Parts: sequence; C-alpha cells; structure tokens
Amino acid sequence: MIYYIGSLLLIAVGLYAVLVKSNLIKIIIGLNFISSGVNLLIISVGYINNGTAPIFSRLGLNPNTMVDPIPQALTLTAIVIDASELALAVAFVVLLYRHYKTLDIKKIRSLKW
Amino acid sequence: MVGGAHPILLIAVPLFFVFLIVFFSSFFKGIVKYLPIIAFGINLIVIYQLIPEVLGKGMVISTTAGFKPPLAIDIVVDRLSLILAAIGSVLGFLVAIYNVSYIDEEPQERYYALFTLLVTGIIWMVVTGDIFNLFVAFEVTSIAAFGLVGFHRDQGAVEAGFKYLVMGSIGGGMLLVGIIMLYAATGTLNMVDLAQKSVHLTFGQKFLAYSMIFIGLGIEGALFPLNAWLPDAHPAAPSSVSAILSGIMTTAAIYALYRLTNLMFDYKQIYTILLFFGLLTLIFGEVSAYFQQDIKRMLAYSTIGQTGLFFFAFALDSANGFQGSIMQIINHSVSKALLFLVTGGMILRIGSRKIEDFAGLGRKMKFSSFFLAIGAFSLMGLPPFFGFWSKLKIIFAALQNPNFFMVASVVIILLMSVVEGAYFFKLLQNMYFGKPAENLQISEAPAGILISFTILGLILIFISVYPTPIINLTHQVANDLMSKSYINIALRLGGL
Amino acid sequence: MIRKVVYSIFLAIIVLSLVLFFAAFPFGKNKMTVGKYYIDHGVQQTGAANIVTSVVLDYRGFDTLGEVSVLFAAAAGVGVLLHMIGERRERKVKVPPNFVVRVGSRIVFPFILLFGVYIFVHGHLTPGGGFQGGSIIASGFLLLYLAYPNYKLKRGGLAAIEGLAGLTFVTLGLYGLLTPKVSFLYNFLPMGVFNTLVSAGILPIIYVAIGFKVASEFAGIIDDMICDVMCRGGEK
Amino acid sequence: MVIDKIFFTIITPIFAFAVGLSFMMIKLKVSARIERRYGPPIIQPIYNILKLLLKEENISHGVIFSLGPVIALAGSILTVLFIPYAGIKLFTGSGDLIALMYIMVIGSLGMALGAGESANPNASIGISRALTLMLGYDLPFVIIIISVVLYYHTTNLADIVAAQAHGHWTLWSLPLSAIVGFVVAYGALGEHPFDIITAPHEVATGPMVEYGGKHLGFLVINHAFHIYIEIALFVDLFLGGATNVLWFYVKMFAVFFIMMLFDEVYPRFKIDDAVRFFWKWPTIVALISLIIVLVK
Amino acid sequence: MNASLELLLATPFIGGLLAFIGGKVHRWIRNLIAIIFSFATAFEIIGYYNVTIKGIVWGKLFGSDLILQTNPITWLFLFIVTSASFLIVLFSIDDMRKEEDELKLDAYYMYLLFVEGAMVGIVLAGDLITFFMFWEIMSWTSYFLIIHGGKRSMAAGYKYIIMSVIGAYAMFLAMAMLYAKAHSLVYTDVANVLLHSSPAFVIWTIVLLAIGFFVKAAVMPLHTWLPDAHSEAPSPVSPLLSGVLIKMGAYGLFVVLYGLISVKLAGSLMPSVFSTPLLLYIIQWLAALSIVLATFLAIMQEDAKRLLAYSSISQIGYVVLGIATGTSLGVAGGLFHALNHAIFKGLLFLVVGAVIYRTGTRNLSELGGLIKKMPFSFVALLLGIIALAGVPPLNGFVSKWMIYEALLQKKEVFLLIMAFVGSTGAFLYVYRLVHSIFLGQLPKKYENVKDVPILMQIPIWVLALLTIVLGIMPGLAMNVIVKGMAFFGFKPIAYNLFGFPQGTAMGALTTINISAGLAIAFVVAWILFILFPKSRKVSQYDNYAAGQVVTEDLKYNYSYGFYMSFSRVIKPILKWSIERVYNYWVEAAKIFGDYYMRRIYTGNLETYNAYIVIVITLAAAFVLLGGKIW
Repeated sequence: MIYYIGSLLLIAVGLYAVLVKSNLIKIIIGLNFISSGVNLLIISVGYINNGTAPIFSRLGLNPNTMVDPIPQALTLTAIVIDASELALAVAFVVLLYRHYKTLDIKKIRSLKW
Repeated sequence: MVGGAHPILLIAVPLFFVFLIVFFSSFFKGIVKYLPIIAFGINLIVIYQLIPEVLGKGMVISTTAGFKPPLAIDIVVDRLSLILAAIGSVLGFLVAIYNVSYIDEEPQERYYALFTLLVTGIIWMVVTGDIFNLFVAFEVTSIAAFGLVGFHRDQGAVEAGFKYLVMGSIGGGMLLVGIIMLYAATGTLNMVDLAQKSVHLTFGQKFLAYSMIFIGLGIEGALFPLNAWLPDAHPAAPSSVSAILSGIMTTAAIYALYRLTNLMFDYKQIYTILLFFGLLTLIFGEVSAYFQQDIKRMLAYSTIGQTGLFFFAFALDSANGFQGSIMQIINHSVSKALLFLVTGGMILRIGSRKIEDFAGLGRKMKFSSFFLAIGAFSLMGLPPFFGFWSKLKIIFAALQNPNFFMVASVVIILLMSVVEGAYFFKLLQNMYFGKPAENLQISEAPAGILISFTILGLILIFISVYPTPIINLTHQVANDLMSKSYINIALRLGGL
Repeated sequence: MIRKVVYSIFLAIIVLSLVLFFAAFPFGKNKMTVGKYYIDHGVQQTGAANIVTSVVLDYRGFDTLGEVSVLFAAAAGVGVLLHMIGERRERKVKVPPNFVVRVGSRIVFPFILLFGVYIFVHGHLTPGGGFQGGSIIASGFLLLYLAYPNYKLKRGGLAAIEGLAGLTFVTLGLYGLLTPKVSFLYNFLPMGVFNTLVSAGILPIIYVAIGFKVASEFAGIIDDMICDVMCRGGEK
Repeated sequence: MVIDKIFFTIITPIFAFAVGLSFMMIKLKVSARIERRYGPPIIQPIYNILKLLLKEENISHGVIFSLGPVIALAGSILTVLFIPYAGIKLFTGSGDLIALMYIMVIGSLGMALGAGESANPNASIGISRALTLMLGYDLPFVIIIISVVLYYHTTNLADIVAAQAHGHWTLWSLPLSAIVGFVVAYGALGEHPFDIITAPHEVATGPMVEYGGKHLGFLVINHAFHIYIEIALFVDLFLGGATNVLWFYVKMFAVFFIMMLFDEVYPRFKIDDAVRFFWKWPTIVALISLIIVLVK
Repeated sequence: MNASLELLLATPFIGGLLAFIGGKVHRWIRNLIAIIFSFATAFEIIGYYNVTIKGIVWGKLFGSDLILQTNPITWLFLFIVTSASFLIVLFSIDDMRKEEDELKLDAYYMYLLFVEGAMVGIVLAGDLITFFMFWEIMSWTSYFLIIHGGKRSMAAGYKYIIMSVIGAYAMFLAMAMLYAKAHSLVYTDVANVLLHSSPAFVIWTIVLLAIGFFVKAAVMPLHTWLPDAHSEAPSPVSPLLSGVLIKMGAYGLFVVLYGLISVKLAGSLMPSVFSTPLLLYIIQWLAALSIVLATFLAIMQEDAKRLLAYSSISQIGYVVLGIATGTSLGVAGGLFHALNHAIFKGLLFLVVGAVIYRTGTRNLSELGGLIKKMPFSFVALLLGIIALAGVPPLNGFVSKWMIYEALLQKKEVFLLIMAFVGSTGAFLYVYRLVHSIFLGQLPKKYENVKDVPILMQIPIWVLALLTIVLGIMPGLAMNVIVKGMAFFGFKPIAYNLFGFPQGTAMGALTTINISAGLAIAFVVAWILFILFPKSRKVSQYDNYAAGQVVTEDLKYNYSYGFYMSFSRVIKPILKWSIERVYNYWVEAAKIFGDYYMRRIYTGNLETYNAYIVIVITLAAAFVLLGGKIW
C-alpha cells in the first residue's frame, strides 16, 4: 500500500512543481516526477507478494510466484515515452531561453487571448 | 492477405514510409517529400478495400503477433473508426500533396517524417482496440505534434510548443494513470475485454478512472478548460500541420473518449457532466474566436467551439445525438482542414496572419477565396452545405425530449452559431470586398496547395449536395453505439 | 501563499481519492488475468525466457513499434527544434578535456559498446533489451563528445542506421501478414532452443534493430543538443 | 334612368361650383362686415375668376405646372360626384367613405405637383406645410370617420345619410365627433388659424405663388369646389344630409357661417403648432367619442 | 406545361451557375443566359396557374421526405418572385454595366439567380425543413448581393446577415421543437401535431417562427437592418430586396398562421381581443407600429433609397397587418398588398436606380428638376408614388382599402387609425421623393442627363402598367388569392373584376367607376383649360424671388429638410432608437466576452495547469463525496 501512496505522492509533487514553479527546468523536473510516479504506480500494480521476476532463466521455475509481466512491459514503454518527452522539453527550453533570455515561465507570455 | 485489406496496414505502411524517409534523408533527399503522398495513397487504397467489408460485417479485426485478443493487441475497424480513419487518410494524403509546395524550410526530411508520424498516430488512435496501445498512439501523435508546432522555431512557435508539451505531458500522465487504474481493476487492457470485466466496478471507481482518462484525452481533444494550449499551438504550427491538428487530431482524441465512454462508462451521470463540458467548450471557443485578429487563431478557437458542439451532441446519449455528433465531426474535419489549408496558402502569399491584411484577396486569389467561403459556410451550418445537415441533426437530437435545460442549450448553440456567423462573415466580407492594400501584387497559391484544397473543397461540395450516404452511414454508426455492437461483433468475430 | 495552500489541498484531495481507489485492489495481491496466461504459455508460444520481453516484443509488440515511433518522433522533434541554419562551426570548449578523460574514454568506449550490444542481444533471455542497450551505446558516444572537443558524429550514417533499423522492424512485422497466420509481427521464425541466444524467433532480430535505432537516435539527440549550444554560428 | 344619371353627373359639379362660389362671395361680405368695412361687391369672386381665366398673358413653367390645376380640378369634380347631396347619390355606391377620403386627395396631389414644378421655394415650403397640416388634421379626421362608420355599421355614405333621416342627426348622437369634425373641416379649408399654408404676407400665397392667369383661375375654381366638398361632407356625416337641394344649402350655409366667425377671431398657428394642436385636443375628443361608440 | 416542380426549382440555380461560367467566355453570353433562365423560370410558372399539387417528394433527409407543393397562394408568390427577378435581371444588364470588375458581375448574376431560386424554393416548400433550407440560402446569397454595393454596403450587409441568422435560428429552434414532437416537418403533419399540443407550446412555436419572419419582413423591433441594407445595395438589388425578399417573411407568416395553425385553434388557445387571438393581435400591433413609425422616419430621410427603404418597412406593415387579421377580407387584402407592394416598390426603386444611374447621386437635396430630362422616369415614378400612397385609381389603393375594411369589420379601430395615419404620412414622403428628384430646379450639372436606356425602361414600364391594370381590375389578382385562400380554409369573398360589390365589406368599391370618372373629369377639365388663352413657356428660373433676379448658379430651391417643421413635432419619437438599444447590448456582450477571455486565456502556463488540476480535483471530490457534488 505504501508503494501506491508513495507513487501517488510523487505524482502529486510533480503536479505541484508544475503548478507553482516558474523555472522552466523545474517544470520539466515536475513532469518527470509525474512520469516516474506513474511508472512506479504501474510496477506496484503488477507486484505479487513474494514474487519473482517473470524470467525463466532456467526451466522449472514456479510460474505462480512470478509477478505480472504486463505492467513491466508497460513501464518499459512508458519510460521511453517519458524520455522522449524530456528530450523534447529540454530542446524547447533551449530555444525558449534563446528567444526570451529568461527561464521564468511567467515572463514567457507573448501568446495570450 | 485474406479477404482483401488488412487494417493494420493503415498504420504499418505509413510507419514503413516514415523510416524510409529517414533512410533516404541522408543520400536521396529529393524523394523525401513525395514519400508521404505514396504512404497515404496506399492508405487510401486500404481504406477503399476495407469499406465493403466493414460496412458489411460491421467490423474488421486484425490481430498482431498471431494471438487472439486480449492476449495481443488487436486493430479494430468498425464503422466509426472507419469514418475517422478515412478522414485521417484523406487529409493526410491531401496535406502531403500540400506540403510539397508549402514546406520550404529546413529540416525538411524531419518535417516529413514527423508529419507522416502525426497522421499515422491519429489513425492509430482511431483504429486500435487496446487501451494501452491507445496511449502509445496518443503519445506518438502528441510528440510528433510537439515537434511540428515548434517547427518554425520563432518566438511564438516555441512558446506554444512548450506550453503544449507541458500540458500534453500532464495529460499523458493522467491518461496512463487512468489506464493503470483500469488495469489494476481488471487485469486486462483490451477494450472489449475491459468493457466486460469492468462491469463489477462501482460507479465511483469507474468515475475516478474515467476522469483521469478524460483529463488526458480532454487535453488533446480541446475540451474547456483543458484546451488552453490549442489557440496557441494551432496557429503557431505550419498551416499544413494546423489542418491536421484542427481537422483530425482533436477529433481523434474525442473519438477515443467516445469509444471509452460508450464501452465502459455508459452512465447517465457521466453523460450529464459531459453535456456541460460540451456546452462550455462551445461557448468559450466561439466567443473567443470572435475577438481574434489573427486568422489562424480565430480558426483555432473556432475548432474549440466546434469540438464543444459535437461533444455536446455526443453527450446527449441518444442515437440522434450520436449521429449528429459524427456528422458534425465529418463536417468539422473537412471544413476546418480546408480553411487551414486555404489560409495557409494565403498567408504564404501575403506574409501576414492578420485578418485585415486579407482585404481584397477575393480578387487576387479567386480559388482560395472561393474555397475559404465554402468551408466557412459549411462550418457556420448554412444550407445547402454539409454543416447544415449536421447542425440540424444535433438540434433535433437535443430537442428530442425538450426540457428546460435542453431548450436552453439549443438556444446557446444557436446563439453561438450566430457568433460564428459574425466572425466568419466579417472575414469573408473583408476578403471579398475589403479594400486591398496599395499595389498588392500576389498570385494564386502554388500548384500543390491549390490541388490539395481544391480536392478537399470538392469533397465538401460533394457531401453537401449528396449527403445521403453519409447520413445513412452515420445513422448506422449511431445505432452501433447505442446497441454497443462493438462488443458483440468483436466477440462474434473472435476478437476475444 | 494562499495559492500554494489551495493547490496542496487540491492535490491532497486527488491523492486521497486515488489512494481510496487503489485500496480496493490491494498491493501485492495477484490481479493477473492475461498476465497469468503469458507466464503460463509465454515460453512455448514465443520461445523467450524473459516473459517481459515476450510481452514487450511479441504479445504487445505493436506497442513497442509505437514506442519506437515515439522515440523517433522525439529525436526528429529535437532535430527540428535545434536545427541550425547556416554553417556549423567547430565546437569550442572553455576548458579542454582532461587527459585522463581522453585516454580513459578511449579504453572504455569499446567496452561500453560491447556491453550495450550484449544487453540488446540478450534481451529475450535476461532483463534488458533494445532500449536499454541502445541507451548504453549512446552514453558511449556522449563520453566521446566529452573527451574530444572536435568529435563529430556522421549524421547521415546515423540516419541511415536509424531508418534501416526501423524498416527492419516494420518489414518483419509486415512479413507476418504473408504467413498463414496473417498477423502483423507474427513470430514466423522457428523458436530455436529455449534459453539460448538463437531462440525466440524474430524477437532478437527486433531487439537488435531497436538497439541500433535507439542508439542512433539518442546519439543524434545528444549531437543536436551539444551542437546547438556549442557550435552555433553567427545566426541569432 | 341612365339619362337621369348622366344629367345629374353633369349638373352636380356645376351645382357644387355654384355653392362654393356663393360661399366665397358671402364670405367676402361677411368678413368685411365683421371688420366693420364695407367690403367689395358681392360678385367680386366671379370677376376675379373671369379676369384670371381670360388673361391674355399666361406663363407656364412646364407640363406638370399646367397639368397641376387640371388634375386638381379633375380630382375635385370626381370627389363631388361621390358625395351624396339632397338625396342624389351618383357614384356613392362605387366608392364608400374610405375610398372618398382618398379620392379627395387626388386634387391636392395635382396641385402639389404643379406647384412643385414651379421651382419656387415659396411654393415648396407651402406644399410642405400643406402636407404636414394634412397629416395633422388627418388623425382626428380618421378617428371621427371611424366613429361614425362604426356607429352606423356601414361605410356607404348614402346609407349613413339615410340612417340620419327624421332628425336623428349624428350631431345629436355623437356630439363630440361632430365638434371635432367641424374643427377638422375647418382646418382642411385652410382658414384662420390654419392658413399657414398660403400664409398671406409671409410666403407669398404659398403653393400658388407662381400661378397666374388661367392656372390661378382654375385653382380658384378648385377652391370653390373644395369649400363645397368639405362642408358637404360634414353636412352629410353629421347633419343628416338633406332631402332637397335648398335644405342642403341651408345646412351648408349654417356650417360655413360659423366657420367664418372663427376665421375672423383667431390668429395664425405655426405649422408645427397646428399639427400639435390637431394631435392634441381634437384627437383626444375624437378618441373619447370613438370609445363611446365602441362601448355602445 | 408538364414541367415538374423540381425543374422549376432547379432552373434558376442552373441558370446562376451557367451564367457564372458563361461570364468567363463573354459578358454577353452571361447576360443572355441570365435573361433566358430568369425568363424561363417566369415562363414555367404559367403552367401552375391555379393548380394545386399536394406534395412531391424530391429528396429524403433523416428518413423523412423533403416535399414540394404548390397552390394558388404559392402561385401568387411565385409570380411575384419570378417576374420581379426577370425584370430586375433585365434592368441589371445596363445598370450594372458601370461595374468594371467582370468577376464581380459574374458573381452578381449568379447570386441574383440563386436568390430567385431560393425564393422559389421557399415558396414551393411543402415542409419546414425545405422551407428553412432555402430560407438560409436566400439569406446568404442575398447578403452577397447586398455587399456588391461598395464599402458602405458591407457594414449594412453585415448587419443584415447577422440579424437574418438570428432570425433564422429562432425559426430553427421552433422547427426543432416541432420535429421533436411530430417527427416530421411536413406542413400537414405539423399542423396535426399542433392541434393536439399544449397552448404554451403552440405559442412558443408561433413566437419563434414569427421572430424569424419578422426579421426578414422587417417588422418594427427587428427592422434595423433594412434601411441600411436596402439603401446601400446596388440599384437593381434594392427592388429585389424590398419588393420580393421581404415578402418571404409575409409568406412565411401566412403559411404558419393559416397553414400550420388555424385561427380557430389559435382562438381556442388564448384570449381574444376584438375577436382576434391575442397573439395575432400583438402581431397586428407590431405591424401597425411599423407602419406609423417607419412612415415618420421615411418622412425625415434625405436619401432617396433610404426613404424608400423606410417606406418598405411601413408598407410591409400593411401586409402583415392584413394577414394577421384572420378574416377573409383582411388576409386577401394583405396578400394583395404584398403583390402590389412588390409592383410599386419595385417600380420606385427601379426609377430611383435609373436616376442614380444617370446622376450618380441619391441624395435628394442634390437632385431636382429632372422632369425635363427624364420625363418617362417621372411618369413611372408618379404612378409608383400614387400607388404607394394608396390613392385611387392605382393598385395600392385597392389592397389598402381591403385592409381598412377588414379592420373596420373587426372594429380594430386603433390599428385602423394607425394604418390611416401611415397612409397619409406616405403621401408626405412620396411627394418629397417626386418633388426633390423631378420637380424643382434642375442643377446645372445635370443639364446633359438623358432618360435611361431602353433595356432599363422596359421593366419600369411593365411595372407601371401593372399598377394601372391591377388598380382598375383588382379581380385579376383576386382570382388567384381567393382560390388560394380557399385552400387554406377561408370563406371566399365576393369580388368581381372591378372591385368588390356591396356585401363584401362595410362598403362597396368599383374601381372602374373611379378611374372612368377621373378620366372623364380630367378630360373635361383639360378641355376647359385649353379653351382659355394659350400659355407661354418660361424658364424655371423666371420666377418670383422677392424682386431678385434668379441666376442659374444660385441654388434657389427648397429641398433640404423638406419637412423640418414636422420633424419638430415628432422629435420625441425620433430620440428613441431601437438600433441604439441593440448596439448597447451587443457592445455589452462584447465587453463581457473580451473580459472573460482575458481572464481565462491568460497566456500563463500556471493558470492553464491549474485548470487541469481543478478539473481532476472536482472529479476526485465528486467521488469522495459520493457523487453529491452538485
């Protein structure tokens, strides 16, 4: 249970960072918090008490103690997606800094209404 | 290739071409710009082959990895998906032609790859039968879109792209949370399977999962108040991309919401909440559009408004509402894409996005102006254009049981249509009869642009004067949605 | 300040509701339905010892195709954003790299490459796979960038590798449509001997392709970012 | 029967003209007496008309300038044919009271057109005032017409006259309407205080400023008709018409005599004051009368 | 003639497209096509004279049929639409020649024929959806016609289209409500359903539909678009708008009031005033207010077309007033007046268009004395204004007479008074028109003005002739109207070729006697006139000017502020403007919209993210509170 709460709190912290931080890098870190939290959540969902990794490193392992492989696969996918987003976000920040000479999101408001 | 087409080709072929573009980009760059045309041309053939099968059986299922769902991901094309996939392919094809004349900025090969990927992702979102696969497609779409929004790399584009990215990422995260909640509850990811296994969940549980999914898809689908990125991002992107974003991407996200709502979250309460979202989106989009000076921004807000309209129609939760909603989706996709393509050509020529600078273009760019007018008319819902039929259907659906709230909603819809008319007529009037700037020397849009929007415009005219097949088709779709035949047919066809 | 408190309350509400949701599906409880099937039948059906890999590449291989596309989109997006108009200057660094780094990197780089290759080649047997291996290889290139100020990747070659790898993946998938199963990404090659390198049909091939692809994409991203900051010429 | 009709058709305008002319003659004398003058000879108007008609030197400003008096006269003659008098009802059946109201306008239209062509601003101002005044008295006028019509449930003037037989005059049954009708007829004649149209000494006899010679002669003849029409209509509507010509003449004369008295007493209204006047008291009184009819 | 209704409907649309394409070849091909197709449409309707066709399915929509029908009333309006369009096309050929932009001209003829087609569609519609469809087509095509008139016409057109759209959507709402109840929009089905509906529903339906019609017909509180649009539109378009287009509102009102709900039904639903159902009575009052106020405003105008535009509001008031009486005589009068108004207002606008064509101005105070230069136009205008003022012996008088009599029969005296006053007021402004354009002094710059080309005169003369023919022989029109009204369940009224014998109304009317009498009187007076010494022609400047000699360069004319004294009287009315009220609300709405938009799309990412979090929070709170958030 604590894993759930932990990962959910991680998401919340990420959201909080996105909400109140005005530094672009911190916002990106916040986004990463969110995705890490989600990934942890996914893994926690798949866990079975006293489970082992779902790898038949040799034949004859007890399949009943193995944890759910699907969340692990999903996490794998999600991590890559998060990494992609991160890369793109950083590229954006580089450009933003070049255009606005600032990393303060509150000053980057040329587009409105 | 048993039984004609295979729906997975809709995704695999463009992906193949995406990688082909990358492959060729290093040594055979000249061919790159034509590859998307071929890709979506093949897609159109596939769609063409799929049509009789889908219409006949109601659904075509394609499995992956040789396993039956829910073990493996399946691609499901029912009538609704087919409509959206067809729109996506057609738009992709036409915009690919458009690109040839439109994009002259470097890095072209990346643009074409991203563009192809964007459209592929949209089609993917529409045809997938697996909820996590939906998430992946969603991310393919949004990440391709992030890059494309920033394509011009100027101040506005970058800012819009970043905002879009932050909001889109939050949305993606929330969508994933929602999916995981469903997985935790059912242990499966296939939509049909989920729909069957999720029946034992309580309303509260479902609602919570739904709201997470709703946030994710709602951000992409431009539902108020989650749509703040849209009016920035759509204008900032190149017009060709705007056409795709406005025309089909938001629609695809909305489609996903429709599908999931219809399959798993079919509660009156949820629909009631969605009604409010639809109405708010409609009001805020249309009214904001009225105040815009920038034509693309205006069109972007108008997209929000249209989205609100068809979302409202969907939330009516009746066969007529579904039908109206899907008709409106078709209308919106075609017309709004047309508008963006045409304005893209005009902006290319006059070098400004301000509405007042469009004065006198009716004389200089006759074809462009004509199709702009057609598209605007259809969006406004003036007869005999297609938008009229769809709006008609929506209003009729809303007033099926005319209580006070419904009548008030219809009044709001009609008022918003007036607002829509107000800004579109302002534009048209300025364009046709405004006094052009001194010695305005411009010519008609380049050939590629002209061809693409002419074809799109002709499609719009065709469905306007002969709407019967689409009305019939959407009627069937609405019945499918009402009877939840998605589950039944999928079960019968061995989807599980 | 009030803002922050309000936000905190909002987030607390969200977390509370989600916690309550997950409380109904307790941690550590076996919630598998489909997953169980994979564990039970994965070995026979895919021939991969690593069930996660069999899920990632076979049962849910289509997701992985998407994943690859996402990564590719990100790389292309970074390329679009950080694309430079005009001449690329030579990269300049304020402090030249340390001697130790230069020599060390020369020694370590082959091993990093080898390790990466090992990881993605054995993806179907042990934890790891194309993504992990690819990232490791890309980190090797990062090391080279650190060590040699004038080091430059050949982007044309990278793109070719990237494209070829992607094409391999899709082509393998499409070939599945030609097999009797008529199914995308159908594992049409023989399963081979369980728990050996050449087993599990097309899975290792895909992982190798993914490995190359990921490596070249990450390397490309690294190249783009470093150059954007350090090689930018006269344009503003 | 047909012969009768043709005979009366010819004789009626002549009769009307004679009556109007006689009133004009009398008026000169009576007003002179009120003003303690001797006054011109009683047949002075005939002299005037003959002088004008036979003048050798006539000028015309254009076709419509010439046609104006002709149309005016034609309209007046037509109107006269529609007004029953002394039991003779010629065209009354083919156009009722409402039609009559509009037939009366034809004459004014002709005059207005003619005066307009003269291109004299004085004439234009005169027409502007005339039309405005017409709008002014029209309001109470239609109200009393409606009251009378509703009272008798017919718009046929002959029937209205018939219904007033044996002394059941509208004057007794609808006294308020009758008063207003009197004021309106008075205003329509353009006498003091409503003579702002011609406004002697001010805008040089108004619309007719350019007219002279036979044109003016026609207009004077037309004026004679005009007097007849207004008063005859009043008599028909409120005083029960008459069964013979003499009695009809007497009634008309009585009305005209009272009018003359007013004419000498009041100063002149400004045109907008005139309209305001008509839209105030006569209208209110007429409306009261109308409501009385409705309630009955 | 065995042509089907579909063909009749399609002819103008096809013609419009062909004209547009033909214009690419040569302008005369375009002109010829426009003439041929508009004539063909007018010709085709001959076959439907007094024919009743119950309903032809011409398409399907949502499983219900789209229906065309025709009956004598339809024919009446078809006649108005097609013949007026034909004449206007004829007029346009020369009038629009001054437009150099050939593309604009191509589009002009296309839209002209499209408007005609749309109006034909409205009239032929057998169900509300067809009706509405063509209604909207009419709105936007006519909008494009209006804004052909140049810069100022754009603002006018914008106002027009926005108000039209609002009106159309009010109709649409009513239609949708009906559809929800009836699941069909065919007139007969709708009528059946309305018969069994609650009073509130019926009233709402009528009110909403009436808003739509009133916008188009420019009945008073919804008229503000008309003066601008009609005056700023190109000369040939103005008669189309004033003469024909606003009649569609009247037609719609007629169909709704008598085709969908009968007067008896309306009477049973609401209290009656003067034996008129309350709602109809309110409509009548609106119409009467239109008559009086628009007349007063018309009197004040300095612009010839604006004057006529206000006059249109006032005259359409008579039409609506007549139609809303609900008695055979009144409705027949209203319909007849619709026809008459189309004729004389078309005539007037065309003549004014001809004057503008020659002089280039429509400012009344700049014109004058054109009678010598454009005598034919003058005569036509004279006939037009006599008809408009409702003076015998022309057609306007007959229809107004019928309306007056109908009101008298129903004892609706206050309305009657207003109608009368409006008619007298009309006399003022029409005189203003003829005086300021044709009478008075000729400005020097118009010395060389000629009458307009023959092609422009033909339509004028046809219409002028019609005013006389229908004025003398109203029975021609009554043939159609009475038959058509029988179709809608009205008692037939007695009529003959020359008017209405005793018993039709409270009085009788024989138009031939009036006209013959007038003719004889005129001849007599004329003979008398020429018996006396001949007159000598003098210049217009040779006149009395307080002893001064008038020279030609001196403007010695009274034409600006013609009714200044009257405007002093009605100043209290003029101060109050509905348009200002509308503008106020529109501005308020704009400010409000702008305000909220600035509060929501702030450009601040944090705000945007906060929206997301708030939505999630609301959902979470909803769940936590057990679904009791509202």
